[in-house]
Amino acid sequence: MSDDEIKAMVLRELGKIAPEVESEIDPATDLREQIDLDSMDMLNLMIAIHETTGVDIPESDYPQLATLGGCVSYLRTRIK
Amino acid sequence: MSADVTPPNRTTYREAMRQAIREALLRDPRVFLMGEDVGRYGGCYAVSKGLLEEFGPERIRDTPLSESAFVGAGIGAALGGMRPIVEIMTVNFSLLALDQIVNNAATILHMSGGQFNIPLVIRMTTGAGRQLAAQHSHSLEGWYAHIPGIKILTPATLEDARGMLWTALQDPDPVLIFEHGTLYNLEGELPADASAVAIDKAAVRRPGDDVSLITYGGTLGKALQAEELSAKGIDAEVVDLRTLRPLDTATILNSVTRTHRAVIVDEGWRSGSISAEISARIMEGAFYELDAPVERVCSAEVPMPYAKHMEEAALPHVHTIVETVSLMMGDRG
Amino acid sequence: MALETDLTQPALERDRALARLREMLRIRRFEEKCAELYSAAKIRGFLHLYIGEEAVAVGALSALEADDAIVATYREHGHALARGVSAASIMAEMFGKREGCSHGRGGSMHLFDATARFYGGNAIVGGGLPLAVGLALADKMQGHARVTACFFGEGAVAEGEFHESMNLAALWKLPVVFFCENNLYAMGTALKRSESEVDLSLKAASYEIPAWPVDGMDVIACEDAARRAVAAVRGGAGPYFIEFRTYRFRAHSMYDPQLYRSKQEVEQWKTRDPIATFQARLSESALLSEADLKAIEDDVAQEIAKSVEFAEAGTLEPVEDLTRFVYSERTPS
Amino acid sequence: MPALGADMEAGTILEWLVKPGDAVKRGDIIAVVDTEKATVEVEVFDTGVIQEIIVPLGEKVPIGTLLALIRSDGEAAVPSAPKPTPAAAVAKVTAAPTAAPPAAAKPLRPQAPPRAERPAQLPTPPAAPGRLRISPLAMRAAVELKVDLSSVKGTGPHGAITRADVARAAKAPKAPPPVPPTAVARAPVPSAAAPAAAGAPEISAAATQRRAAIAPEERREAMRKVIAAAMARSKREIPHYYLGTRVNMGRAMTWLQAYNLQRPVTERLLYSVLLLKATALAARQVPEMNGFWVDGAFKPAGAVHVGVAISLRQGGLIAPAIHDIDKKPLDEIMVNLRDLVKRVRAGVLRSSEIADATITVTSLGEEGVETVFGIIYPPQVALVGFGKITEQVWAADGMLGAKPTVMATLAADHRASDGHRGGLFLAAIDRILQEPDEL
Repeated sequence: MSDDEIKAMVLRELGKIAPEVESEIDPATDLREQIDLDSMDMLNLMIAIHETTGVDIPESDYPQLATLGGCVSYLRTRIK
Repeated sequence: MSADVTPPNRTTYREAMRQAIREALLRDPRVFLMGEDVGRYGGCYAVSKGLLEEFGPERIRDTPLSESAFVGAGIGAALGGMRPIVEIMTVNFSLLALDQIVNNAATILHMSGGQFNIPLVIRMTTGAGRQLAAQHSHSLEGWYAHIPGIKILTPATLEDARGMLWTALQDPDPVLIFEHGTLYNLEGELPADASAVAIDKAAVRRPGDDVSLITYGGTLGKALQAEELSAKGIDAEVVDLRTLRPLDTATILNSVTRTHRAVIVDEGWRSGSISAEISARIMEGAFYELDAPVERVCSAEVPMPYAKHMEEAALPHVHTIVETVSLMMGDRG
Repeated sequence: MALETDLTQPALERDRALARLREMLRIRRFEEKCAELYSAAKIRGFLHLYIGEEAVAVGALSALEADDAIVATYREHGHALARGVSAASIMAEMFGKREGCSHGRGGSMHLFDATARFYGGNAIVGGGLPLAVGLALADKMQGHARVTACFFGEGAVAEGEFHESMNLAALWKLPVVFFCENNLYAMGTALKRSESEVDLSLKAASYEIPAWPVDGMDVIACEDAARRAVAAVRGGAGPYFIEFRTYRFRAHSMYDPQLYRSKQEVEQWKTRDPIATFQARLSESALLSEADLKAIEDDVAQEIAKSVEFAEAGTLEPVEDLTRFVYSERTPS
Repeated sequence: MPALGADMEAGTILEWLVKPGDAVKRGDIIAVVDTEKATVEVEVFDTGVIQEIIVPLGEKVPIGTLLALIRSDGEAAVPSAPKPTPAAAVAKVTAAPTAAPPAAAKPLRPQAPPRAERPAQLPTPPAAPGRLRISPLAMRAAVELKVDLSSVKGTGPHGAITRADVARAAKAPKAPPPVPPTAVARAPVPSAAAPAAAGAPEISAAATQRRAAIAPEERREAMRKVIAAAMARSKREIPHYYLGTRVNMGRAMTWLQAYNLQRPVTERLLYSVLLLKATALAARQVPEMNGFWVDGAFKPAGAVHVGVAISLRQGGLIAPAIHDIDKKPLDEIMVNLRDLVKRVRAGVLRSSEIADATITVTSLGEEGVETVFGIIYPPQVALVGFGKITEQVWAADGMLGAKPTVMATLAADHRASDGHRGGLFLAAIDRILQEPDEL
């Protein structure tokens, strides 16, 4: 999957979790602050990514996926 | 009129009413005052003192004790192009002129299909509180407010005593002004240039959120004195009706819609009184806003006794108002 | 007090005589038509017919000027017709039509006409007297040389308003003339069974008011007496009082069984029918020919028929207007 | 039959004074009639010859009935009786038999007075927005029949809810399970009628679609009102007392990490699940924290349904309940919680979930707040608050160390419990969290 495809996938999942958010997502800022996600939302995001890409993300890696950019770079190497 | 506001001067309700009559006599030659002892005696409540000397017997006319005749003559003179002010000494004697007021004054415009209107003002003293016993202590303005074709005013403040008469005299239809006997000595400030006021709206004398105290005339003072209420944390809104016909239903409903509670204070006897009418209109217009049934504080249904303590017991009082409101608000600790 | 009749009167001049006959016949035929229409349920409510008393209305009204004022009673068709209120507008009023002289709001007992200064019938016995006093008071205070004529039946002398009004009019020397139509019965009560003193002129005299009885079945006597009184009153002599002794040939109102008087008495008075006697007198003095009479009768019959057509064609007031005329829609002149 | 008086409707002939063949003229009296009030003579208004007497003696007939016929002078007798012409008491017969009788106007049947429409309704000021227009009687019925008023459509004046509306709602078959009216204040989101499937129900398309139909601001505004009403009522009626204690979360967090390590992301737990379970177990130990204050008395709840305060991103807060947390394993609680949050944020909730929480937990830890003193949701009697987990210096067994801790607070209804029992309750939560594997 190309970077853009990964980004699109993450944004689609984020859209399901926080449908109310319309504004552009800045890839560099922490998602929690940007669109007011709580731990339940983050967990759901992780689960959604796992279910769509098969990648299992250990709890210790959660901080690397705190931003959109982080997600893309984390998944780039793990998606088969 | 000087640019700055003319300084208010100390005056009384009686003096304000006399000024109103005097101003009307000066401004309109068609105006004249007619009634028992309004001239030489200076008026049973001294409202017209000095007017005979200033305006002469043609325009300040003492009448024989013939209420039906001189009230009827007032109606006829109004039909004939004059602007009479007829003074009936008290509401108690107005019963003798009830036929003229109800069957002529209130009805001729209608019976004539709109041809003849009757620009007449009738003033009379009303109410109890001075140990005059049953025949001299009636409060029957509520009766008169039952009759379509006339308007009923109950001035309770100095501004209204000073300002209602001129507006009433401009009205093409008969206007009855009831002055509560205990108000004549009411003192207060009144700007020297005080003048005509509107006569078709009620006035919120004290805004509040918890209960609407609706009253008029002689009992307005008592409603405003209910300080214990604020002491108990009850914020009472006091509505001065000023006119019993037409009744300013909009202001009443607006107040009750905000406070959701209403206590009506009326010196009349409770059965078939103006307070009964107001309660019915609140039920019809603000039923779903009510948090408690409407309460009424009225005179005991008894001819007014002579003895002071008995008369006190019969009349609505500040403490009866406070008890009624407190009960209605439930225990507020 | 001798009955004033005009037997010694020199030959009447013809026009005046025919005019009076015509007026009386107009009233008589109009009232007969009303009886018929009442039976046919076209006219409802109460209907008090004037048949038998025509001479009083025609005589007295002839003595008044155009801008004098008239206050009458519920037996008022004759006075209204003689005063110039159109037969059509009166008939339409009794049909409850909007084109009626009181817009359909008054009916037979409350005919009003501002242009004719006809201040109505009044269904309250004695209710009109104070009004007349007031109208006269207004004229006096505004310096109008106008007279107010106040008609009432002998029944009114038992009301307080009669005594109060007579006293007030005399006390203030007001330009009002009291025309009392004594037809011997107040509804079902004969005068002698209701008054201690049956000589009504004496009652008036007790208020220092010039008063005398007149034969109410003689139109010329009625007119002359009225002219004398009206002239004096217009001259500022204060109120006058005339007692017209007359009789009504029909019931007090449509269909009372007249148990209070005998048929003989009615027949006896019919021999003095004011129209028949006057007609005979004119014929004797060759003032009235058969042709004159026929012309008058045809002319009157046509006016009456047209008035019924006008009433039948009249329109009903829309119900939406129900609340009109309770208070004025225009400010008074 | 002539109208012989204002209040007369009918009359009876007492006497005929004429007979067929008699000549009469206008004004003659031809009969005597009884009108219940009086006996009155009847006059005739035409001139001619009496041809026929129609109404016999003693018969009572209404006004306008034809009584007799007169033939005008010089006219031939008319064999057949003409059509009754009620106009005049006695009809005039014209010469030509074929000619219609004189155009007699229909007698004025006493018309029913034209119905003046009701005087204009008193201007009813519009109900304050959000205020429910319901009669006191209907409100009482709603309480008795446990009807959820938010779904009842009023048929009374100005759309007010009447008792009949409530009764109908109570009987309606698939009506959502009854919700005590007080819940009205807490059901901000239009409750879904989704079938209460046991497992995590998929969000039905209809529910989502219905949610979208209601404009978001309208929904938010309605929610804000309901929350305001509930909070105001709580503050006005419930005498709150507050307690707080700092809980060592060291053991619990370590246990959680180990637990999550062994599970795929879909089965991992959030620490709030531990807090919910601990609260539920503590509530079983101090029952006066778990129930309702109704009609002036405390009613202990049979089960422990913990209301979980879930905030919405665009503002607003709902505290739906997860049922029987005290009896459920942690993973089931987690599944319930995930599903609940998803449905809250999709605006789709079963009304039962909203209404019957027996105690509520609010944890604002995520928002970086250390301590939260909440407002109890009436008619519950307790609210437990957890702040964020912070590293704190902790002394235990004489040793100093850094430990993750959380401020646990209790807001309780002093009518139902006292500070002493509140203290025991918080201590129980603390003690339970020290044995995470017991959860």
